[in-house]
Amino acid sequence: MNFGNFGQQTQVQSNVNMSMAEQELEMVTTFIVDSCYRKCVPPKYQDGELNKGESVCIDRCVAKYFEVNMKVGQKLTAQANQGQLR
Amino acid sequence: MNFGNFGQQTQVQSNVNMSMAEQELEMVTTFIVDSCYRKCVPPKYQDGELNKGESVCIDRCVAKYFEVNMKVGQKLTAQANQGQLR
Amino acid sequence: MNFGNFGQQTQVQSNVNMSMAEQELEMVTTFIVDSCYRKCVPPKYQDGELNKGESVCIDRCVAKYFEVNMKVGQKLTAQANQGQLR
Amino acid sequence: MDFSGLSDMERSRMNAFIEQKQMKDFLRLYANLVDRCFADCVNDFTSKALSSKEDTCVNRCVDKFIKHSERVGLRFGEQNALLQQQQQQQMMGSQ
Amino acid sequence: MDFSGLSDMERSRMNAFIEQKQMKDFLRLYANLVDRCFADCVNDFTSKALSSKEDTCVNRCVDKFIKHSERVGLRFGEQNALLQQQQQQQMMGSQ
Amino acid sequence: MDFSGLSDMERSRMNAFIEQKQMKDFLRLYANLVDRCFADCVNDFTSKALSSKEDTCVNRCVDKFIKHSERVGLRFGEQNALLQQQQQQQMMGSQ
Repeated sequence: MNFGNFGQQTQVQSNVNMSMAEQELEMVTTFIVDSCYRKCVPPKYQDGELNKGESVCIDRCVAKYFEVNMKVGQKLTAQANQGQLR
Repeated sequence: MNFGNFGQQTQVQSNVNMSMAEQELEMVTTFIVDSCYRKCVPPKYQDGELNKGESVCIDRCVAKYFEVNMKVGQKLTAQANQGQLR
Repeated sequence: MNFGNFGQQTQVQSNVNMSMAEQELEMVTTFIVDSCYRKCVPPKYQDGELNKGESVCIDRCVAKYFEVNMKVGQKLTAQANQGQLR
Repeated sequence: MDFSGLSDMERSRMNAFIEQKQMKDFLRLYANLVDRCFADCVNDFTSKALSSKEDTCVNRCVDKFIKHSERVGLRFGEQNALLQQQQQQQMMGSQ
Repeated sequence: MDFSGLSDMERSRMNAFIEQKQMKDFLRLYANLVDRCFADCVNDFTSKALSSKEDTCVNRCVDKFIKHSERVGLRFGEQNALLQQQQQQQMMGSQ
Repeated sequence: MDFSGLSDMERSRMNAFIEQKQMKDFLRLYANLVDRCFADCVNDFTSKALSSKEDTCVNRCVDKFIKHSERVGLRFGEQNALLQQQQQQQMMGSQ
């Protein structure tokens, strides 16, 4: 997950950097799986396979989630640099 | 967050007291933000500002959440003192 | 919670075994309480008691949750043994 | 929770863990209780104080949720005891 | 958060904890922000790139959620200060 | 996950962390799987044993959710590799 170089710009120590990366990974992993399942896989279980439509939807969902994550990171970094956010 | 003096009455050690306060803070912080957002801010994003109605709703929501939290704490304490709760 | 002897078969060390059991307990405790409350107790609070219907529903809900948990554990173990799951 | 694969030392560590857990569980119960009863009972934000109707609802919700949690814990323990019994019988049978 | 039962050493530990917490809180805010704004704004999966409509929605959602979080923090602090004041007056009264 | 700002030692710590993480991830997957498939498939509480219909539903749900999780992990890795590539090109360009 990219923080828009948030870490470097605010000069946090490397171990905080680690911990940030670790936690980010954990939260995003759970959130993206749950979110895209809800968006793309309807809870009618005709069989145990992902069909074509579901598979394509998941691919796009991950790409869009990734894009939103980047955007939010850049936005928060920009606001932090302007001192608007504590 | 007030425990209705739960800590003192049950004579738990100070470090458990600490850990309780820490965890309480963490859970309440996340829960109250999420809960009041759901109650007060409809997911139609006409702009990026909190309007008057939303702002007033948030203030009252926090006050009410705080009151419920107090009540529940006092209720649990009362039950614990009566030995109804393990 | 039973892992279908998952721990023994994959020869993980006992401390990992501990940590698995600990985490499993924590997650299942929260999930099963929330899940069966949603399934069995409608949010109309006529009084503070569990009525007969709710009580019976909760008992069956726990039994079924337990059964699903076993099934999923056995299924994951079977897939892990076939090397289908990393 | 199936502890049949654990040694004695592990069992005692597990017991210590379970006691520590109880405080954690209490806090989780507390936070979840507040959140759920707030969600179910408080929906009027024309005032900043709880109405008597909301207050009654919160009281009943707390009572119900605690009784529910206790019942789930009880039944879960029974299911678990039953499971361990079955596994021991299976182990006897296979010897 | 009522810290009135804590000693000075506990208070300083608590302050250190709060600073560490701020980074954690930032990360939780970040992850929750992404998840909520994705849930509220992105519902079209006929393309793999965000539409300009979705992009605008995400921007507004982020702005709103941050302002919301800050307002909640502010009000929560006020409620807490008020509570501590009341408790101190009670303690004075009972002496 | 962008690890480009991390030193070698941090990278190796991160790798150890990722292995430990895999067990945690397995447990989280397991618990989430049970909770989701229970929520989606079990809605009849006139009996305490799973019906064959519920059993079939749970089996399919587990299969689907695992395939889904694997696909998400794959795509997420690809997006991340792409991002790192772009960042390296940017760094090259700015030198």
